[in-house]
Amino acid sequence: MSETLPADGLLGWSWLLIALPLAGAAVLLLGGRRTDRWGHLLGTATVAASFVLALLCTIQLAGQDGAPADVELFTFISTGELDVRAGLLFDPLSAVFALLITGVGSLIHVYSVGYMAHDPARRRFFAYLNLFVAAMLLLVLGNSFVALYVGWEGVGLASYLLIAFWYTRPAAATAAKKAFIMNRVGDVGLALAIFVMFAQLGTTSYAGVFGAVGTLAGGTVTALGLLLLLGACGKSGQFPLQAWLPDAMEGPTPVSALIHAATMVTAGVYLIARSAPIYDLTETARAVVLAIGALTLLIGAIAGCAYDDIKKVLAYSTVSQIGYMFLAVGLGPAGYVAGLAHLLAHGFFKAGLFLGAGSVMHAMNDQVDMRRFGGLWRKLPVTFVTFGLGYLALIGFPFLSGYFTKDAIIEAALDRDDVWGWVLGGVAVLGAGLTAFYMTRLMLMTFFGRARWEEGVHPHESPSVMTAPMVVLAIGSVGAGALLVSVFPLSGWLEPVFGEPEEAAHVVAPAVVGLVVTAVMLLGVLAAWLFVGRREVPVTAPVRVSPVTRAARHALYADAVNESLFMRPGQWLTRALVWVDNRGVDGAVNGLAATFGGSSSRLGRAQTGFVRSYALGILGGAVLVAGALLAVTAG
Amino acid sequence: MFDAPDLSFTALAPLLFIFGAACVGVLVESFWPRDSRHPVQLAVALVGALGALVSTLLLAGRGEVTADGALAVDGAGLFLQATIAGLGALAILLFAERALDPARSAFVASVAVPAGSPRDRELLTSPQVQTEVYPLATFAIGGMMLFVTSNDLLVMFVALEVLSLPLYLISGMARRRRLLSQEAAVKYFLLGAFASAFFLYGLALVYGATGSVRLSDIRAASLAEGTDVLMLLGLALLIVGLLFKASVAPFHTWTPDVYEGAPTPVTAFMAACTKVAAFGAILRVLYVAFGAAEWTWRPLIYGVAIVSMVVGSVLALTQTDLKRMLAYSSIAHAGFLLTGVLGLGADGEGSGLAATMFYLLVYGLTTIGAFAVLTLVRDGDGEAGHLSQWAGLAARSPLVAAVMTLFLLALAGIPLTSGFTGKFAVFRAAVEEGAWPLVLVAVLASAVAAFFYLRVIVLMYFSAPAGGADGERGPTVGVPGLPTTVVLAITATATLALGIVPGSVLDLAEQAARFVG
Amino acid sequence: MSDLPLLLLMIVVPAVGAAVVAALPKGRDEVAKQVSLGVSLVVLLLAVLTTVAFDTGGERFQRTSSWTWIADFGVSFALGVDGIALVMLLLIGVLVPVVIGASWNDELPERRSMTAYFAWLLLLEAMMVGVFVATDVFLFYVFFEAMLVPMYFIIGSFGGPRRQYAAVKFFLYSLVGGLIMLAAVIGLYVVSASELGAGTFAFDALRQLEIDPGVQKLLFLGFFIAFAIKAPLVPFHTWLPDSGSEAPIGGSVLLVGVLDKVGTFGFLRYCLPLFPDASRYFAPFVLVLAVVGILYAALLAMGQSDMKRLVSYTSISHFGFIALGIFAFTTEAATGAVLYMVNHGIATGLLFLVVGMLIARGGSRQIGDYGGVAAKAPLLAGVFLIAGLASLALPGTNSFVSEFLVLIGSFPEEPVFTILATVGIILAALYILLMYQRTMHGPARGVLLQEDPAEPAPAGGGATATLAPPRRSLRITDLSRRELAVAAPLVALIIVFGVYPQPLLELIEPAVSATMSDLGGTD
Amino acid sequence: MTLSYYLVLAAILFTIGAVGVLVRRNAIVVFMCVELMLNAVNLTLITFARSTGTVDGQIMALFVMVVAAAEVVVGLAIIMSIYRTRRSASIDDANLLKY
Repeated sequence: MSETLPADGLLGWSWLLIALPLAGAAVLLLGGRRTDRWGHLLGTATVAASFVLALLCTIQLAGQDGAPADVELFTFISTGELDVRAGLLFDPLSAVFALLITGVGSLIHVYSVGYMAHDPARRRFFAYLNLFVAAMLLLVLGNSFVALYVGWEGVGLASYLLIAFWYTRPAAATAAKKAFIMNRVGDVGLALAIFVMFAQLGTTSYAGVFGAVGTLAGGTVTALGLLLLLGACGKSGQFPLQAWLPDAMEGPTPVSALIHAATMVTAGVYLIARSAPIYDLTETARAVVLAIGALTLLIGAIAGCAYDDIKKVLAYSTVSQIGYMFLAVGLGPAGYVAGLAHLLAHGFFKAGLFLGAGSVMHAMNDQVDMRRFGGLWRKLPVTFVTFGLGYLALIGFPFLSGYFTKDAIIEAALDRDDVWGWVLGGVAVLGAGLTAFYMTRLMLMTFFGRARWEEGVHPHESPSVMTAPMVVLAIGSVGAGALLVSVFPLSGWLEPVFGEPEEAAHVVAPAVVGLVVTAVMLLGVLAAWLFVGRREVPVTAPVRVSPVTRAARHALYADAVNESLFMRPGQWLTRALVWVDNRGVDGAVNGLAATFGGSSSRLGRAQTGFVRSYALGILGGAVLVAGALLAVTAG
Repeated sequence: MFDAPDLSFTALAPLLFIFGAACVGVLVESFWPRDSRHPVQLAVALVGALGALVSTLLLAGRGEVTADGALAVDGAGLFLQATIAGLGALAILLFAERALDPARSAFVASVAVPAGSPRDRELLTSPQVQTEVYPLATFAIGGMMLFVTSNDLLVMFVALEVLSLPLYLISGMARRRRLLSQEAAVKYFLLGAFASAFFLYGLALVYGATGSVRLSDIRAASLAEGTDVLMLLGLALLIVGLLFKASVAPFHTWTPDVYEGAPTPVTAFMAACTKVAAFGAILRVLYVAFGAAEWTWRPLIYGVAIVSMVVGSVLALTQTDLKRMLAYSSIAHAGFLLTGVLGLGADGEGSGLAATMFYLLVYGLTTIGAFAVLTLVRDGDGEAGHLSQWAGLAARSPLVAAVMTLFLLALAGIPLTSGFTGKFAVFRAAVEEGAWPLVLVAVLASAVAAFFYLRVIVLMYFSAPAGGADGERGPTVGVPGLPTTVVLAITATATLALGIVPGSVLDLAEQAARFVG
Repeated sequence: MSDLPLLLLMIVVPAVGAAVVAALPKGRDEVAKQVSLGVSLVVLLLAVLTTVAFDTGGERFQRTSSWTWIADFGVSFALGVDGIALVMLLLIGVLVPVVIGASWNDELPERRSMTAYFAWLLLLEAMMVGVFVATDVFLFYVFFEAMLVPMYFIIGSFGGPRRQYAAVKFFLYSLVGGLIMLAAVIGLYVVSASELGAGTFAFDALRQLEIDPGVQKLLFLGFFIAFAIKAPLVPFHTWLPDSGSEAPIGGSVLLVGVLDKVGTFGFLRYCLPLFPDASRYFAPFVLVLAVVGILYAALLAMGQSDMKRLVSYTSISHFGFIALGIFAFTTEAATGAVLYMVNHGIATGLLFLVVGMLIARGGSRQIGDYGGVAAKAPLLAGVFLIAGLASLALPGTNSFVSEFLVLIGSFPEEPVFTILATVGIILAALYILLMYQRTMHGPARGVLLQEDPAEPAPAGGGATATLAPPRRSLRITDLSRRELAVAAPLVALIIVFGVYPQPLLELIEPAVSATMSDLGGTD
Repeated sequence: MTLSYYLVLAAILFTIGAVGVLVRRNAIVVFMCVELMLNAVNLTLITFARSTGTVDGQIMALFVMVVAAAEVVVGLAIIMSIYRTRRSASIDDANLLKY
């Protein structure tokens, strides 16, 4: 990567990117009810402002053709060998993310103004949302792994707060806790990675680490890669830490759109892309990334096929799509750009889909069961159209964004030109088919067929404040792919970060890949039509189904495994330890005390009160004393 | 013809003072009109004790052997004499308390009257009060002061009897609970006589082994021809007699019974002064006479100390009567004192002597204070000694509770009280002589001991008042008259002062810590 | 100002204040409160002045002063402050006024006077200051033991239903440790006497000693056990849950916030510099205790149904981190450990306060009696959450910095132990969020469903204390202005030191690296 | 004949006295046993005095007798007082104070 310049001009102010939303959050939280009336507007404004700023910064960056800018802020922790500076690194990679976060973020803020209009706690909602944006920006803009870690847990907190936004619902509270805990598991990996960096290289800044990582032993680098991967899995809901993401849908839908689809969950991909210099050096770690990506891709897709909860289907689709991205970045230099491109595209269409789902729920009194939808296209035209475009983009309909980005990944996989390449490519293609299946199923159950609404439900289109962002995102979903791959190639933009993209000799011609993928996709659509579209959708899910379906409905038993492997033993262990502590450790002490008491009363018996026994005692004592003295002199 | 022994009357002044007062007391007892006798007796006794105290202080720094070698008036002796005299004076003040008991004294008017007889019941309400205790107590003090300065086993024996016999008598003179008091007297007397017989036999054997009972000669003899079985047996029996007086386990059995039965002021007197005297004698015998044979008895004392600490503190745990509890605690403290005794080291140059003397002083003061508080808490028939009756005392009379707490913390050895300074001194002395395992046992024992001191505080402060339910059964806290007030003031002040600024007194003990002869 | 005996004043002022308050006639509670608050604020001011005048580049011990106390024992009344002690002074200075404010109208058990409570608090403050500024081992010991008495009365007289048991347990545990330490102190003195001719307790002189390793081990154990009980490390910990849960909230805060720090402070100030070889010899053993403590106590915390017990167990877990940081023997880790002492005092202090405020409303310590409080008392819930996040060391809160320093500093020396300890941060998230979810989230439960009493008393109103049995207001109100004022400073500190801890680090580091060099440290 | 016989005899007497204290109940008898022990000591003293050819031991014996006399006075007084209360001289009856 090219050497960093001192930040000047606007880049010097890039810390405002974080400061603005943070300030917004602070005002809203501390201001209390006073800010109820205009709070949401402030929240939206701050994010919009940082979007503009991000845009300007990016332009300046483009002006200095992508030479990264380092923004020194202050000394965070400096003691002994350790010296952590709080600083920002504004380079093409972080610029892309900053734009995505602030851009999609602003749109979703706008949407939420409408969506949360009737919620008494709307102010709190926007405060948390701003907090999230700030933390997320810190995550992507920080210039050291510590800064990243701070943002990393910061978004965790925001996600916790937002999932539990309707905390009176036990389900929401539990989901939030689950999300935080499983993220913490990942965080441990990230933390340990940082410790290793300090222990081995004495620094935690990107520049320092990436500069010296070459000097490390292979094993150490692999360890680093795996530890970072653990962190990434936690945050991005990848196997084996994927179970929290679908539950996270308990949060308000805009949250699902912003945090659990567009931005936060892609942080894992950012981490791996950012740590490219490390992964470039460790084949093993990359292989694990690939495996996890492929596996998660399938798990998500399969589970997505079985759920009836519209948001859960989208959630599993997210899991699956991020699997694609992991697969991409796991491929190394060939895949980084493809992965990030997919990430951006996914940011658009998945956010759009969630907003659409939100609009549907809005219309159906927060009903999420697709078996209770149907025939909505007539009632919700705008939602239908925007959602439909997002749908097409996701399943990779030719020349929409998903088509370009997903194919790029599959090509990159095949370009490995070894058996693994074929396997991964195969998995990716299969995944595309499944994606087409479950998304079509979703479309059919929601918008087509007979209306299966509960009585008293009168669907109505959402207000424009909600539909407008959906439209924007729909446009994005349509164009993003083409834009990023051909018109304004991301590869060129990211060149300062990942270096010159070497033109790999294609094993299979892109055109062929495109055709195959499209074919499989159509197959999936057809299957969905055969299974769902043709028949009447029962209002309640059929009970007697094939074991495969049952497994899929239980997300391949991920929760069951977690429970029986960790939760139950943990609870049992805790109960056991409590017993040990009270009976054992404390009991030992009390036992000792009791022993003293007992021996006291027993010894006390010797104090019979009879003069003669006392005299005997004295005589005995005298004999002992004499004996002792003689013994000492004798021995 | 025979030539009179050289007598340095200045060096004897303290003894002359106290014994003189005792004799005067006897005369007063026999000739002074009964109705105004009490104040006079009190005055005589106090003058004797305080005079002795003052004269010892004036003599401070002297070190000479006088009375033809029978007495060693040296620094240690004088310090201990002063301690005994001072504590004795305080105890006598306790004897003189007349405000607390409706019958105007803690002592029965006429001992001869059998307990529970009609006459006895009359006596409870009669104005006449006991006055024989004063000369008796004075004699006891004299005996103790002689005990710690005697440089001759025979004189020591006589002193032992002079201090014991009056104690036997006055332990039986309680006005309340006379049966217990008499029982205490009988037990104390029989066992005391028994023990002193051992001491005497030891004396005889030592005499046989060395041809003399003069401590210096014994030392010389043991240096000359080493230690033979006869001498060791003699030493053993001497030690038995002394440890009995010091109520060191396993010779402690009399202590709880006598302390509980005897009138509380007497208990205070015994607990404080007798300990001082006994340990003074122990130190003198062990180091002046048998210092050369230190290696023979050191392990023994080591073991006895441990036994005493453990037995004392463990047995005290389950006591329900405060006097009895303090009795056991005194046994434990005897153990702590022995660690100081061991701190003298083979050459007797260690800091143990000063430490032990300081400990004796602070322990005596605190103990007298504690027993003085005991006399304040009363119910229908005399003092309310049962723990349960002390529950919630702090709510009823915060001051008394606070003072008692101070004494208890001192006995437990909490810093900023005299008890801690004393413990630190003796433990330091012991460690300096390499007896750290003993000190380890000691600290653990004092941790155990802390529990029962603490329990009293818990009761006084954290518990609901005794008989709060049925109301009238709760004990009353009497308003002390002048004497007890003075005692409490002095002891409490001393306990605090010697905890916070002990420097000067420690210096004094340090300078005084010399044996001659 | 530079020649004012600030340290002495910080001991004398609260002591005198305690005397004054104690002397007040019964029932003059208002006066007592104001006097106490004033005194504690003066102490805070003094602490700040000391900090301002402290020269981070200068001598290790500053503002030193010494008066001969007991000549025969070579004891002197020597005071002095280094960076480590200084930050603890600041902590005391902050926490005591907060505690006084929080206890403003506590509900005391029957027949207990507010004046006595505040007098004990001030006396305790004097003792705590003394412990940290003493530079004479004997003096330190005296304060170390004397400190027990006020806390003993605070727990025993003003605590919960099982206060007697808790108080005695607290006292005996600490006393046993203290007495064993006494033996070691004497041993140290004797060693110094044999080496320097004249025995001394002066810390600076003792640091120079070259003690024979065998002796070192014995003395180390003597000190270590005392501190391990105080700190408390597993398995010497079982007194803390009882004391922490039975003590009145103010007592719990000071107990866990400051008193127990004396243990870890002792490790760093006395065990390491005085007995370097022994410290190295026993380090693995201590590290095992520390890590076991982190995990064991965290799991136990999850199993608690009593909020105050839960918080006590979390503290035990945190003390494991501190011990790990100290015995990893690196400047980073040890600096982190000291910072941890301060941060833990602030974070857990706040947590205890909030829990106490909740209990004052609901009248129950059982988690199961609460639920959905956030809906009724959002501010309370907010503060609760901040305190909780701070104690699970979320980045942005002060605890993160210290925990991060401890772990990253220990890792190079002790990778295995550090990895195990790092797992503890998952458990930390679990126990905090479990408690938070069960009490604050979900539908209204437990006491929130019981109807309010006829006349709504102010939360924990002292007025209701006289009635027997004391009846409490079951109305869950949000934080009062007073409670907000009490919590606000701590919240502010949590955030400020979470974002910009450097000033504290600069205070701490010189003393720590001095300690490490005494140790012949690894850097 | 050698002095050791006297010493042994004295020792035996002392032991008899000590055992007597342990086995007899009557306070007076117990007390007499103590006196016996003292007299055994006297015998020892005189024997040693004889052996060393000095009069010290004999003088000591006189001291002991005087002390013993004083002891008798005090002892009888105490025993008498408790006897008058309890109408029994058995020391096993005096057993209120224990444990």
